[in-house]
Amino acid sequence: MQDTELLREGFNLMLLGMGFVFVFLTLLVIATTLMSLIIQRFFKPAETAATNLPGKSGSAATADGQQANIVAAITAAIQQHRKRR
Amino acid sequence: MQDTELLREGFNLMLLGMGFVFVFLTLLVIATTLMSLIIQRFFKPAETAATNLPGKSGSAATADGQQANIVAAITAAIQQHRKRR
Amino acid sequence: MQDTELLREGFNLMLLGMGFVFVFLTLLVIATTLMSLIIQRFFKPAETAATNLPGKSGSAATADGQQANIVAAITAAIQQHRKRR
Amino acid sequence: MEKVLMLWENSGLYNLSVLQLIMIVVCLGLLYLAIAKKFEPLLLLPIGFAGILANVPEAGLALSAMEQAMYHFDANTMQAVANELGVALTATSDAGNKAILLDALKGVDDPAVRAKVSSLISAAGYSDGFLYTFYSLLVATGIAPLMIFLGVGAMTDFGPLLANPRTLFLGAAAQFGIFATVLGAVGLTALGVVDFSLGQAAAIGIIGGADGPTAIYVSSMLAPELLGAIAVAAYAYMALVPIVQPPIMRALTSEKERAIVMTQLRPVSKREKIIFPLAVLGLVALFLPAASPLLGMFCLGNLMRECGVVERLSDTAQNALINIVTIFLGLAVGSRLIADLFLTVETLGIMALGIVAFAIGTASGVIMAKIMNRLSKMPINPLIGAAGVSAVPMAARVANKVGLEANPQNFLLMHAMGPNVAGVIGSAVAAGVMIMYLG
Amino acid sequence: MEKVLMLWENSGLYNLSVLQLIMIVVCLGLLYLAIAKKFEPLLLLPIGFAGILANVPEAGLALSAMEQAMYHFDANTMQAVANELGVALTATSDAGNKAILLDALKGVDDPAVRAKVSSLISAAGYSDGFLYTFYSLLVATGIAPLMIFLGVGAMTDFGPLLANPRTLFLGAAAQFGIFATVLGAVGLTALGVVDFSLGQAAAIGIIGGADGPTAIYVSSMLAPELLGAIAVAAYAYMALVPIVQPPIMRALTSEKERAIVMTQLRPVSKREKIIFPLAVLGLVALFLPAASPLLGMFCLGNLMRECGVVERLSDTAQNALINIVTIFLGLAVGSRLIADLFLTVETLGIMALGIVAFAIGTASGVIMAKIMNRLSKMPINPLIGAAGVSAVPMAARVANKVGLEANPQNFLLMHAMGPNVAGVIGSAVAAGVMIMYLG
Amino acid sequence: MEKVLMLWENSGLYNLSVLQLIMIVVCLGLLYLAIAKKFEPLLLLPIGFAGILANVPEAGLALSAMEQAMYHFDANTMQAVANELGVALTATSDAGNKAILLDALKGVDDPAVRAKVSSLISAAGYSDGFLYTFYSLLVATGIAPLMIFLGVGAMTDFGPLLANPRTLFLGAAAQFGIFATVLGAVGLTALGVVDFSLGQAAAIGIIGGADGPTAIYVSSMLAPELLGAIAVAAYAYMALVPIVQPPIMRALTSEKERAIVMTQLRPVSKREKIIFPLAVLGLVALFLPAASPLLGMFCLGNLMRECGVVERLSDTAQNALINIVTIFLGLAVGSRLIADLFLTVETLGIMALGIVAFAIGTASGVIMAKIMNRLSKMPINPLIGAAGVSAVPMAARVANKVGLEANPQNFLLMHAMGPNVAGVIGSAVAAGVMIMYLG
Ligand code: NA
Ligand code: NA
Ligand code: NA
Repeated sequence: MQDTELLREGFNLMLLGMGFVFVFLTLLVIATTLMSLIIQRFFKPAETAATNLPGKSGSAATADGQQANIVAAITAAIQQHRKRR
Repeated sequence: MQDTELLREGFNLMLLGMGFVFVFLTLLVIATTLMSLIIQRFFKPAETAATNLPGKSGSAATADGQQANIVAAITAAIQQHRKRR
Repeated sequence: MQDTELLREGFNLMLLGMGFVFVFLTLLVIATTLMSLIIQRFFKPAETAATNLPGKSGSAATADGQQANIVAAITAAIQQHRKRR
Repeated sequence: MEKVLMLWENSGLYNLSVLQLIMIVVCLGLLYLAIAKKFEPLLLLPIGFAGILANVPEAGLALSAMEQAMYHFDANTMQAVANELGVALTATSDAGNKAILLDALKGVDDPAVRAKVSSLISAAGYSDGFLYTFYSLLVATGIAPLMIFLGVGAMTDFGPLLANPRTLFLGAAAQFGIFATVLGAVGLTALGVVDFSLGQAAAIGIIGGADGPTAIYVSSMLAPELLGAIAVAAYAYMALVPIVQPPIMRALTSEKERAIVMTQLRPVSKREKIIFPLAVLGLVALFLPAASPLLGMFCLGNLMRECGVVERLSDTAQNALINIVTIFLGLAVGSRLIADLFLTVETLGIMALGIVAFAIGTASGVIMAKIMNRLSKMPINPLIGAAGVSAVPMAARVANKVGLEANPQNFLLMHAMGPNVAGVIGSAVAAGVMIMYLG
Repeated sequence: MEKVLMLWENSGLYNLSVLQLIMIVVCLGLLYLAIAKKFEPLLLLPIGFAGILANVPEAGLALSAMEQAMYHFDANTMQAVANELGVALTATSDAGNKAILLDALKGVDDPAVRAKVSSLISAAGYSDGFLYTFYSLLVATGIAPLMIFLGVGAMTDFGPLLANPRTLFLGAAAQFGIFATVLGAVGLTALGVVDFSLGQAAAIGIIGGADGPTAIYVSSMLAPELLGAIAVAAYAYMALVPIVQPPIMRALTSEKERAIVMTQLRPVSKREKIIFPLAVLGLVALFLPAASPLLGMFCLGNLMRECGVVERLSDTAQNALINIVTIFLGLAVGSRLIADLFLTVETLGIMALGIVAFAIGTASGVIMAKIMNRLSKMPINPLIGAAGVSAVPMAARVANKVGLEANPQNFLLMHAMGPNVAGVIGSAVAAGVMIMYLG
Repeated sequence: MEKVLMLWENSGLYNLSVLQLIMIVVCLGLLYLAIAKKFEPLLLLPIGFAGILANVPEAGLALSAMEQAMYHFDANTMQAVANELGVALTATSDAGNKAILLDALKGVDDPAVRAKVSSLISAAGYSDGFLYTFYSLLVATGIAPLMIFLGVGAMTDFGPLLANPRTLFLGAAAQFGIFATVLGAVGLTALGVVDFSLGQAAAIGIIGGADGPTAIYVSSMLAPELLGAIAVAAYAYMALVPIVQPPIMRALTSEKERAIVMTQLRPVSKREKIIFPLAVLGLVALFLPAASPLLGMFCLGNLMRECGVVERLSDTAQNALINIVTIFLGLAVGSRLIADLFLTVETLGIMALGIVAFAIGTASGVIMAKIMNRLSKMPINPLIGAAGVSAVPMAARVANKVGLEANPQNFLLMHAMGPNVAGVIGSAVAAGVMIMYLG
């Protein structure tokens, strides 16, 4: 491939690529927005989920939860005990 | 393969298959019963194991056990505490 | 291969092998000792790590640690409770 | 610019066929069942997802290099292949020429020619799709189903079965669903409705075994072209057990029979639990070597579970290993949901026959339990016969639930676990007979 | 004794070339960065370690059987290979004859001849090094990066993105770094500094996507000979994000802009989170089938995470599976740090272009955010635009940190997570375009 | 019906040979040792189980497609193979013709002929057994032992060794067991008792290294036909360490020597622990490239453990990965317990030589410790020399226990861990020398 040809190809790839990335993500914005609108209108908002930090694995969360449970159990036991005294 | 031939083959397979399944599982019933009799007669029943639910993985069991331990520990601690009062 | 030839080869392998094992591990003793000397001289000994038993996986250690934490938490809670009485 | 045009001509929308669209809708349906209805989600979710991927136009993720070359049918490449095969592309359409080539390829028995054709295809830039790779490495070799069986074995407790070994007969009887369905499939062929070979009929019948990995294993050996439909049917119907079984169970039993209370199970010693998998292995080795891969891995898993000295291996087999294999197995099986393979009259036949197989299996189990109840002094509640189809532990739970309706103090769950796990052994034995007879 | 001599002549010290020594030092540098500076240690540690192994003299761990035979150039074996290839070894040096053979090998299109040569090489006792085996099984097939993407998908929370979908534009804009770098690489070639093909330029550009597995996947397809350098550049620069980005971010924004407070994100329902990966998959299937392996696996992982019915699969994808694949991927990628492949002017070019790509990507994201801030009523802090390069979650944390400097009460982390994960999708789309255009 | 007859003629009972029955009993013995006696159950359990599977008559689970075809010796298929190979089946018995074919197959050097033969075999319906597949993918390539070494490295703490580097000499001395056994094997051959090649002698000697994966790795390279027996001997004798070692230790030491109290080990810094695996790697790279796969993976595992920045990889290497590989490795190794390969005089020789190797290794370690005790000012309890054979951590525990008998306040465990892990390095170095000398 000659240099000018290569340069033109590179330029084409840039135009095409950035164009496509924008078109695709624009479609995704539209699709997502529509989807959210439909869901928010037609389904009850009962089951909203908290926004978790990514990268936090399920098992870690479980472990934390377990520890929290334990702490809660201890606290409750102690408090109940105090009341009864 | 002609249709009648195919039908006959299917029928053969059914007879042979069900026959074999029954023969095999009958042998297994006999083998299992014998094995249990021998073991129950010649070995002490000390090491009987509780019948666990299948599908319950070892780790889950461990986790449950751990939690149970904790609850037991807390309960014991509290009760001991009460007595001393 | 003739028997005497085979025997000589076996003998050669023994000499060469044991020789090499000793040379190699001697080099490793020297390298290790030097390395330790340099590190002990030029770096603060702040970050010494306890010598763990091999074969003890990290996760097991964590589990133990967690259990220890729980026991500690319970003990502390109970003791605190006693004091307040 | 012609490059933008190329982008458009390579896009999915431009190339989407109606059949692919239908398959994508079908797969979305599977995902819906898996997620919203909790239909065996561990497998139906990856299967459904991979099914969508397999039908992404132009991507060819589920096709081999050769199939992709055939799909694109580039004139020069195909002419070179035809020259190598020594045939002329005389048809007027690509489809006609494709048929000529496929025909010639089937007839090739010189591996040098096959290697040359592969080389041409590869030089033209085609390579196996990644889902195809998973399929050929993990399912076509049988490795993934065997690993699943290892894990299932490690999760299975044979205690209830050992406490009452007669329940093995219930697990045997329920396999009648398998063989009756084989006869049904053969009958439909004789009637001209569909066209199943005996191997295909056997693979369809195994759906009645209510055991996913067994069905996948058998159909990868006897009817790989039907694997997608058979796996989907097997898992979907396993999920439907709570709907399919109760009416049959009620129809075949009286209220009084359903209320039968069974004697409590004796405790089973560790030693018995350790020897049992070895006994099964021994019988398999002596009488049905063809079932030894499936039942061998199952028994190994169970031995690891019960022996108490390899807990870390048992844990891994039940967790990391089975989960990893499940993901790959789901993707591989889903890759067989290609429109061409799935959207056929045969698939409808498979779906119809599969549900019949479940129903007959359930009925056979119940009837066998009634017979045993007559012959034996120890009472047997006929409902637990229905658990003999396997579908562990769903079928046992169904038996328990229907039993509680008749007698709210009568917990059948443990009693039903015996025939339930017996059904796993039973269908593996049936699979072995079929493979030996037809393989 | 001549045996001791043999031991010495086969030792590493005797055979160590200067280039190998340099590579070992470079790899020790990578290990230092990984361990002491915590530069993406999960990958740079195995990569650096495997890089050392790949440069152990005589061991040939990263070479194929053929490459090892070429390296040792045993006269008899090579003469037999030459006979098979029908060329004469007329050069006076081994190097010259090696060139003759390599040339002849490239020209072979008869697989029988290739099989014969392999057979000769194998009979002479050469076999693939184990790192080469890992590379060819896991990276050349694309399987390892796809499995990593599955795990990354299972770790990704699209909540912040769904709460503010416009941030997808920031993820799009930041991909300008990729394409500008392609142009840069092509430009350097036109200037005669280096010699990159368009495929190589594209693979280099993808470094700007700040996404390790995407970079490895693309370069395994378009420029496998550069894979080592590209992977090292991608991971090293991802680790450098906290140093590279802030000056650019500060230069392009005013203090006031950096202090902009964004409106709090609305809570996102589980249903939206489940449908989103399917929507992405649908758009990919319709418009860019070439990106469907990468984004397919990503979306499957995310669906497993969010659907709530396959937690054990999701857990495995995020832990055991991704960890195992990471170890193997690191070893396989590190095997491409062979001195001959790495110590070239091209590697310097790649390193230089890579950092430029990151800088341009960051700038584009920030500028896009400033534009959106003008056009929209809802305020957008331009700093979150920098997170559009991906490098999850580092770039989002950087945006948060720089934002806190301007306004200590302004936590941008959650707002920056939107463009951050959008950048992952954006670079996968860019990868798909490049593969389709050049593949 | 002839079909029932076929079922019977294909059953295991009909085809069971006496040799297979003996092997099954031997494997049941291995399972007994693993479960009841806790003899290295993690490997002996899957090995023993796979050994049973490998000897299931007719199933051919441990045979390649070719071996299965040879076993069944179907007249038409074999005639076609003979034609392709250009030989005449002139023998009067199948066994004789089999020998003719095997001979001709060995002589083939044209891969096209091999491909043709494979194609004929495959067309006749034979395919590789699944245990054979595991063996060829995981053991013949060396991948499984290397992955085990990665995990073992991640489980090894070099702290005690670093606190007292001189104990490396003990790990060196104990390898004398390896080389003395090589000489023994060669001697037995010279006496005409058995017939071992030098490669086989080396593979047998490595049993004395008391390191399962090293033994499997070396014998897969130098003597694959002996792998089953060697692996069984290595693991069985490792389990016997508490019985084999104490008498030798007591015989070679006085009560006073056994009571020697060693000075407490200094704490070792994290930095030393991080650099140590790199130092080992460096020396291996410089002086013994042939050992770089084994020691490379070992050092990588250890570096992952100690560096503190890749804990998730280290955890996976120590748990999910090593467990999965152990299951597959056990199955693959067990597949070599085929009756034909195992029930030979050679196996008896291996068993006898293996125990001698352990004994000599133990004695050499103890004697070396006594010598060092003379030469050095710091006291060394000679018992810890016995730990130099590796068998981690069993041998160290034995040293501790025997030491406590002489002095109940003297805990040698930590002191013995130094030579114990040194023995792992030592036998890997010995393995490297052997592979380089003979490979
Ligand atoms: Na079943
Ligand atoms: Na990106
Ligand atoms: Na050793």
